[in-house]
Amino acid sequence: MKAPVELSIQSDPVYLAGARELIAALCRRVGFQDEACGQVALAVDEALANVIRHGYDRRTDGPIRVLVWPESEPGVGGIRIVIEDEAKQVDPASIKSRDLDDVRPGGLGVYIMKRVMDGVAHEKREGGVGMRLTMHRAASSDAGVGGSGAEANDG
Amino acid sequence: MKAPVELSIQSDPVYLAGARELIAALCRRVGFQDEACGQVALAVDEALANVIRHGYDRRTDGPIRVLVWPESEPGVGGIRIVIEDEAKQVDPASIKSRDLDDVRPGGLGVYIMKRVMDGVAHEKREGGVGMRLTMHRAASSDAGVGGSGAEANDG
Amino acid sequence: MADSGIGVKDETRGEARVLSPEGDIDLNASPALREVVRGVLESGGAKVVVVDLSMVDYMDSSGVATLVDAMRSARKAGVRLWLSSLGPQVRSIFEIARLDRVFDIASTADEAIERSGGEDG
Amino acid sequence: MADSGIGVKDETRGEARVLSPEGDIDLNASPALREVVRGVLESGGAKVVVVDLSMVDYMDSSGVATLVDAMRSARKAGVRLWLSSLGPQVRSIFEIARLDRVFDIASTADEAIERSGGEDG
Ligand SMILES: Nc1ncnc2c1ncn2[C@@H]1O[C@H](COP(=O)(O)OP(=O)(O)O)[C@@H](O)[C@H]1O
Ligand SMILES: Nc1ncnc2c1ncn2[C@@H]1O[C@H](COP(=O)(O)OP(=O)(O)O)[C@@H](O)[C@H]1O
Repeated sequence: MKAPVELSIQSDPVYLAGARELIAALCRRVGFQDEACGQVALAVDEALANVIRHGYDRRTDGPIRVLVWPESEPGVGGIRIVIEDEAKQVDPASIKSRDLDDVRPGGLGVYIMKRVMDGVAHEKREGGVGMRLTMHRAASSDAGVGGSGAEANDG
Repeated sequence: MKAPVELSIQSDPVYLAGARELIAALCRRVGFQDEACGQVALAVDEALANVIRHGYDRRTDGPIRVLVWPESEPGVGGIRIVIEDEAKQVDPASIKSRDLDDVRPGGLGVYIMKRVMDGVAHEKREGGVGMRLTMHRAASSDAGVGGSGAEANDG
Repeated sequence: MADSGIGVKDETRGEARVLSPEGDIDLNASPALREVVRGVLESGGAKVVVVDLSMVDYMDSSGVATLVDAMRSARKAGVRLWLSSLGPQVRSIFEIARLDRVFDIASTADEAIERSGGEDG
Repeated sequence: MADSGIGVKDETRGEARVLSPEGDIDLNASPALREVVRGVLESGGAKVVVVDLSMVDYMDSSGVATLVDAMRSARKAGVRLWLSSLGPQVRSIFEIARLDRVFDIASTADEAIERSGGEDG
């Protein structure tokens, strides 16, 4: 099904703020609380930043598409977001968060995405070029709630 | 030149808030003050509302594209916005604001767009279907400043 | 997606009715606001109705049109309609539309009620 | 488009330096913040540096990484680095990253300075 909302940007970090605000506004319409809207916007920001840094190696003219399915029908409320690029392909298994006990700059983006979304999956796009990231969160989700969640490896 | 930012939405008013927030965030990056960002977002909201009401007669599944060229290079700072639909074509001359002395609901959208933007032009798209609206505002513009501007026909 | 985009708080203060919409009043939310205002005007009773806009950060021309409509219906029904607590964006769209002098506008809902003599009756 | 996306206010209070970035600290703004912090640490002088985040409504992991970097450089330079005045979104990303206990965090810049003994020292 064609996405009811689709944003195409160049891989330039100046456009991240616009993408965040769009996503947060769509989440509000779907009935997410403000905090959850901010978290989903953060997940999209992290995903786009990774495409810019790792996919396009900071080239600012690569295409990125953000497809959004906001769903506010009772029972199936939530948001589904797909991010597609035309950057180099990597093994999806290599895209993973680091151990949080190792305090170093970086290595947080994927952890944050997994923490605040109900599902996060990277895959290679068909045709040999580009990656696709699919994320979703239910309006009823308790992902990202509280200071330390299930995924935080407290041992 | 391909637009660095492109938003495609269905002609459903639930998506207006997302479009406004995206535009306002892009305006901020271009160096517009908060008030000006809000005004450009308002102009886009009015333009999209007109496409939904007049172009698509409130059908909610018509495609609308918003193309944005934010420019923050010194001297040419500003934003250019093109809105394209696949709705019915009308004579661009018929798209005009009413006399403000006639207090009635409606007839304000086009007036607001002209008041807060430096340029507003409707045209028929090539191929017999759909309209195109082109608007721009310079970062240095004083459009929309103050309570009553040049376009207000005080007689 | 289907979401009216707006909630409207409805209070009675003395002989006045205070309606406080919450959220952006755009083409998405205007129909719901229109229904609520119409319902209140048709139900009779209140001689003074205040639309308190303190929780409205954004309004477009469809919101303005809804309020112009409300003002006309109120006049026909012999009800005094006030707007109160306009934030900067809302005030600016009324100014752009040059409707800031057409409406009765108060700083707060209570000021509107006081100026209507609504609490004394 | 080219826009660093951030301005950084730079004040000296006693022996402390207070840096107040203003705006979202995302991948667009982080490089500029990194430069400013590096400059201050390399210039020497201040024994206490406070990064006051009261005007930062949003931070992503690139901002967090910039501050982790700053903390390490500060330690090497023998400077005490504080963060102060974290808003809710900023606090929450530090919590998610479990870095809220790694940094010295104060409610206000002045509290940070006081706790460092910077104004007497
Ligand atoms: N879009 C992407 N394309 C290619 N590799 C990626 C992408 N996103 C993440 N990665 C890989 O996953 C790792 C973890 O990413 P992340 O958690 O965001 O931390 P960081 O980017 O700071 O290393 C990255 O170091 C990178 O190797
Ligand atoms: N996108 C559009 N397609 C067709 N007609 C339009 C469009 N936008 C505006 N118009 C025409 O221009 C008129 C003025 O529009 P506007 O100032 O927004 O006031 P209103 O929509 O309330 O009538 C409309 O009544 C309509 O006839």
